[in-house]
Amino acid sequence: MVEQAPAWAAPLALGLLLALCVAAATFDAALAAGRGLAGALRVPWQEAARLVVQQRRTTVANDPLLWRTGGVSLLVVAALMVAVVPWGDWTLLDSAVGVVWFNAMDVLLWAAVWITGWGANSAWPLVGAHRFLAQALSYELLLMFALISPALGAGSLRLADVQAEQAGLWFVVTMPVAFVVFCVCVLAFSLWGPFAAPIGADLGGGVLAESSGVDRLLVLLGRYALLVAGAAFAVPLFLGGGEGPLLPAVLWSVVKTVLVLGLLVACRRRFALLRPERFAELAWVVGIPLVLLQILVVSLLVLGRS
Amino acid sequence: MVVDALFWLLALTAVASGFAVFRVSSMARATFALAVSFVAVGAVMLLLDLDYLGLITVLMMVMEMSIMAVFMIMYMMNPGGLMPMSMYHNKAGAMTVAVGSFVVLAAGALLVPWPEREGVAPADITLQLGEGIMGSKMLVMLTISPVLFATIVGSLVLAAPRGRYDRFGDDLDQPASDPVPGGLGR
Amino acid sequence: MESYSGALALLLAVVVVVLGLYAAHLSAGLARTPLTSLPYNGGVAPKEYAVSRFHARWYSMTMVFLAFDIEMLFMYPWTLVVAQVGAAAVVEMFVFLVVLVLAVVYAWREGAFRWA
Amino acid sequence: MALTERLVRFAAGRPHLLLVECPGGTPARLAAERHARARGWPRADGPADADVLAVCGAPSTELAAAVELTWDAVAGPRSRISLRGGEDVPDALERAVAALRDVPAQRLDAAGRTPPDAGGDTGAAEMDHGDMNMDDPPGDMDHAEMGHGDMDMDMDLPGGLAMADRAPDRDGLRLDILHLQLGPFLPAWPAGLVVDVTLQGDVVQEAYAYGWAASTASSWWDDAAGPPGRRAAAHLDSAARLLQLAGWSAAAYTARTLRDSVLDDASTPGTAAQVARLGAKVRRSRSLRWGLRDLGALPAERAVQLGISGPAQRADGDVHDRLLQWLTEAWAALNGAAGRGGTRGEQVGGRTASQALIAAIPRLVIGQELAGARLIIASLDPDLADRDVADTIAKPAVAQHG
Repeated sequence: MVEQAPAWAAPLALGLLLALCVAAATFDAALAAGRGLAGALRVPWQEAARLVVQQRRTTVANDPLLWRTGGVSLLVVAALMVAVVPWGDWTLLDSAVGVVWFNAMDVLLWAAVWITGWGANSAWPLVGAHRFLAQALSYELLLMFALISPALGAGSLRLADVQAEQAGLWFVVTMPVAFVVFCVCVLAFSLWGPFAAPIGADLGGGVLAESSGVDRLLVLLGRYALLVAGAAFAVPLFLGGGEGPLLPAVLWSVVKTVLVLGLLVACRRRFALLRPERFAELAWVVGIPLVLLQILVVSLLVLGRS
Repeated sequence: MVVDALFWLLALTAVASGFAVFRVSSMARATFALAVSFVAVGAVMLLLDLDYLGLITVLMMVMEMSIMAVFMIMYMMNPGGLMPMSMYHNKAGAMTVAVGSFVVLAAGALLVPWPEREGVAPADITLQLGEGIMGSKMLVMLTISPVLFATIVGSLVLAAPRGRYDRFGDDLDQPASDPVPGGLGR
Repeated sequence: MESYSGALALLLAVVVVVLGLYAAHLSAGLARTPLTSLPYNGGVAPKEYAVSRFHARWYSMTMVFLAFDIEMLFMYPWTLVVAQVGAAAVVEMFVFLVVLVLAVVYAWREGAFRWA
Repeated sequence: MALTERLVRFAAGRPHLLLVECPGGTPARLAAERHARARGWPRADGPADADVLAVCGAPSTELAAAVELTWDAVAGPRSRISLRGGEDVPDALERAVAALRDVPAQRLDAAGRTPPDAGGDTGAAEMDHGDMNMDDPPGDMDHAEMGHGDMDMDMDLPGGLAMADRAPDRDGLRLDILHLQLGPFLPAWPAGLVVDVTLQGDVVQEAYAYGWAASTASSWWDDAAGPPGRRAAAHLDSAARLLQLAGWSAAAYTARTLRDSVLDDASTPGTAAQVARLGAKVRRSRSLRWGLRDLGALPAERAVQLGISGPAQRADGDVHDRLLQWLTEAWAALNGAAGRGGTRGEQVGGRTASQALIAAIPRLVIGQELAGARLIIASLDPDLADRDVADTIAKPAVAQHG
């Protein structure tokens, strides 16, 4: 059964989060331009070194309080999301409403990304910030319904129960739509791949257009951390948590997280940008009825079982 | 001990950032100061073991404040607070009402003898909430859905810049014409 | 409350990492003071501050969202009792949802999800 | 400070390159992109992300000022190179890296930089603006109606910028407008083009498009003396830039690689097949089609009216159609089809093809969302490196939406 880990395990969890960030960045570099894994190993470290050394930038009449708070928040939010994830039999926060916790943390990103774009007092980041809110208005309900499906299947909002319920049959089998929608929403709140519109090249870098140095590093690191957090959360929700043969449960959790993470990272090379003014209609008119059907199917399964 | 310290920290944050709403010039700062205040209140609820209500408070309020920021930035002049400005309307009256109600509420909290708890708290408050919604309060919940429907329709009727007749023409049988194309074709 | 100690420790650890990165920048960075620049606009100085009244064209979407979103307050507790209450709970929630989806369809016809 | 030294050396192995192209700088840009790709250097979207600023081609006086402003926005360590032709590029890139690694010089550079408008009176913003206090005079105007034209604040604020003014909106409100100049230097932007836009929110209300600088050279793409594959390469280049803006960096990368191999030797048999494969891949991508469909629609007869010829007219459709048209025509050119006119079209009624494209920009971007406007401009991709183009382009009148 899942137990609450002692507080000293927190640095370990954070270390795992950061290590997976580096792995994701390395994988992304390896996919870019086919330079192979060997050439890619250095890339994340070179980027980090470059941004630590680089001079920071400010703009005239900016709002440093909001700007810097927003930039730091992405990483903080990702870490707080990871807090409720059960790694095999251990979790830092065994909350009875872990699913809602994840949802509340992801909503903090609305504010975080918006104030990052607003704080620079520059036109392109400001437009990027508003694009993110438009994107968030489109994906948030989808994410909520995707989170509710496994909770409904397990009859519990506690991740440990959701994970335990899947012994034998993973929820990804009975809730494929919810799983796909969840992954899409993770991409969306991580500003990754097809959902990178708020920081897109068409806006000259958007929210990030005026940031350099450590400030930029924290936002970029935060994006990877959010991808990792999303991937880690998908494992207890849909992929049976630590269940698996031979290896200890905690390792299975990590392995599954890495696989989902690789899938998410690879999306960046595969798809063009889904611009928010297009995504809105798709999400509301096609996406929401689709996930609601998924929830209906799950509730019928639950009724049939009880 | 730690819980006490956290409570006071969060309580002071809630009050101070609530007050900051009226002290800052920037609409963005004012909006998110209010959001911080609500997050602190939500965290206090977590301290009281009201996990679901605390998290829902954080979730809803941050969402709502982000949307409010959009509207504040859209309609208020000088939203960046580049020029110093005062957020007060009718300062003397507002102060009287605010301080007065604070004193009354605080006095109530401190002076009224608190009742003893009868019975025990339920094991899972969220479950109890669900039972309430699906049981005795079912009628309330079912009333809310037409209210929300009316809210959506009403707000669009009042506020949508272009309605369906603007988009499809008088007969509603032409393809829609919108300045910026959307995701589901014309 | 006891249960939040791990999450608080994690929060503390993240703050340490963030402060550590800034400290690394202060000690190993090229310059301690940031560069002050005009907002970059493609090679010309901007004429105005960007932080002005920003007319978001999708504001009607926010209203649909806010109304729809209230329903989530009920849906999380609902998941816990479906098995126990049975078919009535499912029917009730889906009546609720279908009404909202009808409102969304109306909003779609009105063009609420476009940059009008 | 040995740590700084080591970090800088390590990071200098992969500097971010910001290319700014002046009209006539096409060969320099192509060479820079090619060498940067071979070294695995990423491209910067803007100066905040850049380490090396590479100025391709010879800037005119106006463009030189824009280069300076861009250079001022690059945080240190930074280095700047000027590329005139293709030959000097490898040496210049080596010099750029050497400059980045020179920590003492970079420190000196960083310490000596002054904020913009340092002499400006930044304290004056604290003056008493009693009339912004919202409760007096009571009730005779609401907030949205409160003007600030009488406050003469233009000089009071830090940075010497003004507060935004207001203008009527397309749905009857009066909200702030923001004047933004797109160009001359943006990622994947036609060299020397400038589009002045008036934004309300993120929607373009008004637009003027014009060329900023005349090149003394003729268009490199249309140079008849060039190698045979040049027409195909020009279309692949345009397609790569549009794909980059559309957020599909992998396809943009392929298009650039193919462009360079076409320029090396257009007669290599495999190349045409690879271009066909890229075309098929782009055509199949649903996410791309879904994102670009209906954007910037330009039916053929409308294009003819506007004097547009070339791929933009033959595509007879939206941004997505124009992208596919480039890829189709690139493939055709590699298979020996002799295209009509230049890469952008022919001269019609005294206007060159690129002039007609520039003149069409305001009509197509007004009413569009800002990023959509960027895509539309990229899908027209006028070439200003033509001595006939830049001199003669005046500010066209504002096109009305509708």
